[in-house]
Amino acid sequence: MKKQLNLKVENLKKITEQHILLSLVAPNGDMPEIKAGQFVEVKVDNAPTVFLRRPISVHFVDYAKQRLDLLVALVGDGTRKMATLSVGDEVSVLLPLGNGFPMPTKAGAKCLLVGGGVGIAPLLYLGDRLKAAGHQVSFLLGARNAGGVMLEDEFKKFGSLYLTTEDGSVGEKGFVTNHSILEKEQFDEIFVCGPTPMMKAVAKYAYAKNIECYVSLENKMACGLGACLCCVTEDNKGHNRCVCSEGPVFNINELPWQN
Amino acid sequence: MKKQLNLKVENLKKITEQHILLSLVAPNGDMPEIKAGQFVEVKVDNAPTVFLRRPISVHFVDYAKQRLDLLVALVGDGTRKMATLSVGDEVSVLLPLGNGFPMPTKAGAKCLLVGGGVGIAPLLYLGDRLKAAGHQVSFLLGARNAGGVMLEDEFKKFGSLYLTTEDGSVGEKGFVTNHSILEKEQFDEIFVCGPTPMMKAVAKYAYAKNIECYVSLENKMACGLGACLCCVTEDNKGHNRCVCSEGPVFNINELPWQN
Amino acid sequence: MAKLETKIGGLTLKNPVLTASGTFGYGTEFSEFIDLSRLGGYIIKGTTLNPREGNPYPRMAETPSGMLNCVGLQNKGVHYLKDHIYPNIKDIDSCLIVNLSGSTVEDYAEAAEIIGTMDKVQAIELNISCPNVKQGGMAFGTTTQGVEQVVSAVRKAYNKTLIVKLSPNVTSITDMALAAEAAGADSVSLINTLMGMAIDAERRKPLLSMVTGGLSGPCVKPVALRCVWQVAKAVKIPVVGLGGIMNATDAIEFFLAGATAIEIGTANFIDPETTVKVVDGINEYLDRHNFKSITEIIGQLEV
Amino acid sequence: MAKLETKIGGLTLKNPVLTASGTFGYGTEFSEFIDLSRLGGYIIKGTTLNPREGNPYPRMAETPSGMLNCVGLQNKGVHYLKDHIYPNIKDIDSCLIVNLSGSTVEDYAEAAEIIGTMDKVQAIELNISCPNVKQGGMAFGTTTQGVEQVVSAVRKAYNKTLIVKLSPNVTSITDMALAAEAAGADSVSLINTLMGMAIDAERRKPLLSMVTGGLSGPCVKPVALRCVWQVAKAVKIPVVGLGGIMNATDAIEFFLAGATAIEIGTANFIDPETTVKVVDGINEYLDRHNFKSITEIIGQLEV
Ligand SMILES: Cc1cc2nc3c(=O)[nH]c(=O)nc-3n(C[C@H](O)[C@H](O)[C@H](O)COP(=O)(O)OP(=O)(O)OC[C@H]3O[C@@H](n4cnc5c(N)ncnc54)[C@H](O)[C@@H]3O)c2cc1C
Ligand SMILES: Cc1cc2nc3c(=O)[nH]c(=O)nc-3n(C[C@H](O)[C@H](O)[C@H](O)COP(=O)(O)OP(=O)(O)OC[C@H]3O[C@@H](n4cnc5c(N)ncnc54)[C@H](O)[C@@H]3O)c2cc1C
Ligand SMILES: Cc1cc2nc3c(=O)[nH]c(=O)nc-3n(C[C@H](O)[C@H](O)[C@H](O)COP(=O)(O)O)c2cc1C
Ligand SMILES: Cc1cc2nc3c(=O)[nH]c(=O)nc-3n(C[C@H](O)[C@H](O)[C@H](O)COP(=O)(O)O)c2cc1C
Ligand code: FES
Ligand code: FES
Repeated sequence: MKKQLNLKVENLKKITEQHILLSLVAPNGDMPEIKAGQFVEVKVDNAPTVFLRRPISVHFVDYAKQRLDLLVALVGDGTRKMATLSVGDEVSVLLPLGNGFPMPTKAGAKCLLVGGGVGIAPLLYLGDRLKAAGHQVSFLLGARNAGGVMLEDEFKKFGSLYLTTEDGSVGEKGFVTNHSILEKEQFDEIFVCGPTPMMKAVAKYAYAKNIECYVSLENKMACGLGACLCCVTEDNKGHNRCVCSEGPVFNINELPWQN
Repeated sequence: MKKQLNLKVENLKKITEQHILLSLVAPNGDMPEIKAGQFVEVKVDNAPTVFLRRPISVHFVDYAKQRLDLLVALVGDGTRKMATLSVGDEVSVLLPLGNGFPMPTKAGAKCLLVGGGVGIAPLLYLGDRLKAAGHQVSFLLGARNAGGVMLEDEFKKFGSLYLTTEDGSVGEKGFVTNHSILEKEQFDEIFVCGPTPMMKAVAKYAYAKNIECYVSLENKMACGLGACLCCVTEDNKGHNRCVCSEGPVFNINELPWQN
Repeated sequence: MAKLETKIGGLTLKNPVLTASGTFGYGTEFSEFIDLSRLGGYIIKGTTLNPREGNPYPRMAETPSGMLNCVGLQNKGVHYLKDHIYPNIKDIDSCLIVNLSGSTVEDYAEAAEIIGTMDKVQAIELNISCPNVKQGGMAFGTTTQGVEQVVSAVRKAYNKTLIVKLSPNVTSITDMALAAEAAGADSVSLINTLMGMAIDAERRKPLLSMVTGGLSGPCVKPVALRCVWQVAKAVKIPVVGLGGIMNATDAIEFFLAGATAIEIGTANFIDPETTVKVVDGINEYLDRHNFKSITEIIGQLEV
Repeated sequence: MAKLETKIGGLTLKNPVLTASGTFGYGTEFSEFIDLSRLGGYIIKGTTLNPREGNPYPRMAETPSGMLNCVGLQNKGVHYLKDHIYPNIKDIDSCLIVNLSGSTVEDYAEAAEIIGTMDKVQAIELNISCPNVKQGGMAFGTTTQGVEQVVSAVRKAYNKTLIVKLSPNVTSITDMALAAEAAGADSVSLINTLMGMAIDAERRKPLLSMVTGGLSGPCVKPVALRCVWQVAKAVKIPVVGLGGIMNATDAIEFFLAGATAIEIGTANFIDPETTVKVVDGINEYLDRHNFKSITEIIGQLEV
């Protein structure tokens, strides 16, 4: 059930120079059921240059505490304004939006969760859900350099963690697709979120190895509800599909990425 | 010399439910010389519905402390946003704008300063300046009711204080023009700021008694600099005069208020 | 409780708050946020005779107090609407209005006829003003002859309420409204989006795939109000006003300028509950000012 | 330091940043805030042959990300300008341009001739697009015949640089630009204000004395950019772009869309130093992107 809720800022933590972890709680205990891979639309107040809501992935949910965590990269006026919120401030949020990552049908599936940049955001909650469902979780996260590597301890709670940095300062050097784990291990399913070139590269690997692979796409959104058709992506049949309501998670077999 | 300065909020005090006293300081000690009756244009940040600056009279200046005080009635989004400023915040201000009240040429002139509502704002600094110049100052301030009477102790520093309230709860009952002091005393000059009907009523008294009288007009302003011609008022010759640059203070003999 | 009922041609709306086409999907997208039966009516997504894929990505750019879109009438065509969507929405207890676009007069008329076969569709809003596709009807909407031609053709093919949606991208929107009225329209709605453009200065590229797109949101409200004011003075048929309405106060402004009903578009993206909040706010305004009915304020601007 | 010099007809501007008429007075109002000689040029207040009192109060209303005005060309006439204002501003080391309005072709031509006698005035910006007075030239600016008529007449009376300022309140601004070009204009500037309106819902009254007024500020930027883009592709003469420019990034967008120079209007009210900040910001952008001259980015939008 989609809702518009006024959540309260419980905590705002600077993770890197460019990233914040925003913890919001539902004061009335009405946090809806959320699937990993779903997102929320955040209203940004007091920002004259920000008109539309901002789509942000669900990073983590703690139902006991009625808490929703968002991992936000500070890229423009909207996200930078979010970083000025204070504990106790109210934030209007539409949630949950979009379709989450599908859970593997095979029991105890070996799952690889690949993230790049702030694309790691939805993978923590996905790791939690997969682990809780009895699957095996490996995270493969890529960053530019050591400064971009975030929240390692959090991810380790739910699975093994493999890292790459472009400058080799942490983990293996190169892009995620260069990581040796891709050769060493055979995965049943891959879940990816990050920059499009990275997702396409991972998809290429998955196509080649014939591994079930889901990617979470980004796009400019106005409504987040499937109503305005602003956020489309072209599928492999040449049809325009809504990223917000038909995605943001797509099976790579639906996308025109094969070649 | 007009300037654009980033002043710092030193203090923000709630005076009534609807009024704040905002104290701003020039951190670099560059507060320009300001005349009583001049005004400033305040930029309101973080308010999506507020585009233009807001004109506010100079309520008081303390050069030693480099402090500018503004008395602001909270009437709309802009002024209400000002009321959310915190100590230390920066506020962009254009100042000083417009022409102040002229000082009486006669030595030791008996001056009556009449204010209604937030129109009392410029009169405190005017009282200070007049007293410093050796004139005799009487304030006649009107409010709806006791709740609208403000800053009595401040005004008393510079002269005698007479009050009226419409409900008679403080001072004499009625409008300022009903106050007995107008019959009892003979003033050399009258200075007025407040709602237009009040200013016209006082002007009528001054016309009748042939007393020199100056009023400070309000108007919607865009530039505050005499550049856009948005803020005009018609004078007694049928010409449109800029309230911001030719006023806000006008001699009543320039205005078409005689009948 | 003041009376909110209002009339557009033969149509009685339970209240004057409609949804603007293209911003409210088929209504169902909003059913988790609001009770759709509280709407005066809902105007669904722009429909064309044949399916259209619309324009490439990116289709949206944010602008000061507004947004640009170049969606370009993506829809599955009127037959799909009839067979697959209409059955799911026809029983919503509100007034269902289909927004119709086309490239040729014949397409418009043929689609209108098919819409006429859907019982619960109570009106057509004829979009002759889409700035986002070469043949989106904008060509029709910018000359009086074009307006007359397409409105007459649809009028012949469709006998329920016909609302003609006008573009503000013209020298005289009043002339277009008069032409629509003369050609048999029961009402005109205005404004569609203003044609605009946005650029990414750093990458030196347009922000929209089509370079230009349609501007909507609060930034266009002053233009929309002016258009409604001008047109309402000139025509005898009721005017439906829209453009940048975010709250009940905005809506009241349109009624005062002469609108008989209003539509809410872009605001749905900021707050999906805007429509019902506006209904409540109009009620509150009428009560506070002692008006017995919404009709008492229509066109009542004191000038 | 990139080269900021740019040309409009026979005129060389030291940089492409001008002030928009009606928003910068006679320049002197801003002399305490900025060094006027740093401007590429300053276009002064709209001037008419005979004095005008303009419209009654109120003349201004704030709108979402913008404002409406109905000043209505208040000015003391071209003779007063020549005798009393020109002497005080003629020696400012920048390019002085007079914005000229009128009600009849004859008035325009006569005033243009007088302006021609002021040596230091280097160009006329011909305002045929003021929406705020019945005879403010808007009638001329909305038909190609009207444009040709008034531009030809002024062209005959004035032999220095002639810039024609166009209204966005038309179906095709490109047609108007082509007409101005054909009639001998050296350049076109666009856009003038969009016609809009604002209402006080509580008092049920218009916020402007003339009911309607001209919309300016960031809200109109998308429309202005679109107009510049369309016109720059259609004409051979240089285009001066304006409408909602608040900072250097906005200015760059206009250059990319095809503007040879830009004007800053409403932004002067928010920050009287905007013009010089924009000059600095353009410089910074060109340097950062390794352009040697402003001319390298004009019209260089990659589509
Ligand atoms: C389904 C979805 C989930 C997302 N999840 C997250 C998340 O968990 N954490 C996070 O930090 N960000 C996430 N994003 C991206 C986030 O929405 C944008 O970074 C944000 O909207 C930018 O707002 P802004 O005002 O700060 O920047 P703006 O000023 O709007 O833009 C700054 C820059 O970012 C680009 N940009 C803006 N919006 C988007 C977008 N939607 N997609 C791609 N580029 C954009 C602009 O082109 C510009 O270059 C997600 C986006 C989507 C669609
Ligand atoms: C020269 C001058 C000096 C002023 N000095 C003071 C002062 O010392 N203290 C103070 O509190 N206020 C002063 N004002 C009035 C002040 O500028 C307005 O109250 C303020 O701009 C309102 O802004 P807002 O965003 O809160 O309200 P808005 O939302 O802009 O308006 C709220 C209400 O106030 C009315 N209003 C807005 N601006 C003006 C205006 N300029 N004149 C008259 N009515 C207006 C509107 O019509 C509306 O009814 C002065 C105005 C001028 C022109
Ligand atoms: C994303 C989007 C899609 C739109 N699609 C249509 C459409 O299909 N048909 C139509 O007549 N108008 C369409 N419009 C225009 C709106 O119905 C409305 O006229 C315009 O947005 C102004 O109203 P607003 O400011 O309230 O949004 C669309 C607007 C937006 C923002
Ligand atoms: C208060 C005001 C007065 C104006 N007066 C004139 C004028 O006399 N002549 C003219 O050609 N344009 C006039 N304009 C229009 C501006 O020059 C400019 O075209 C318009 O405001 C758009 O630019 P902006 O958004 O940067 O302000 C005026 C604009 C404003 C806001
Ligand atoms: S953002 Fe509106 S349909 Fe996806
Ligand atoms: S406000 Fe611009 S001239 Fe007075």
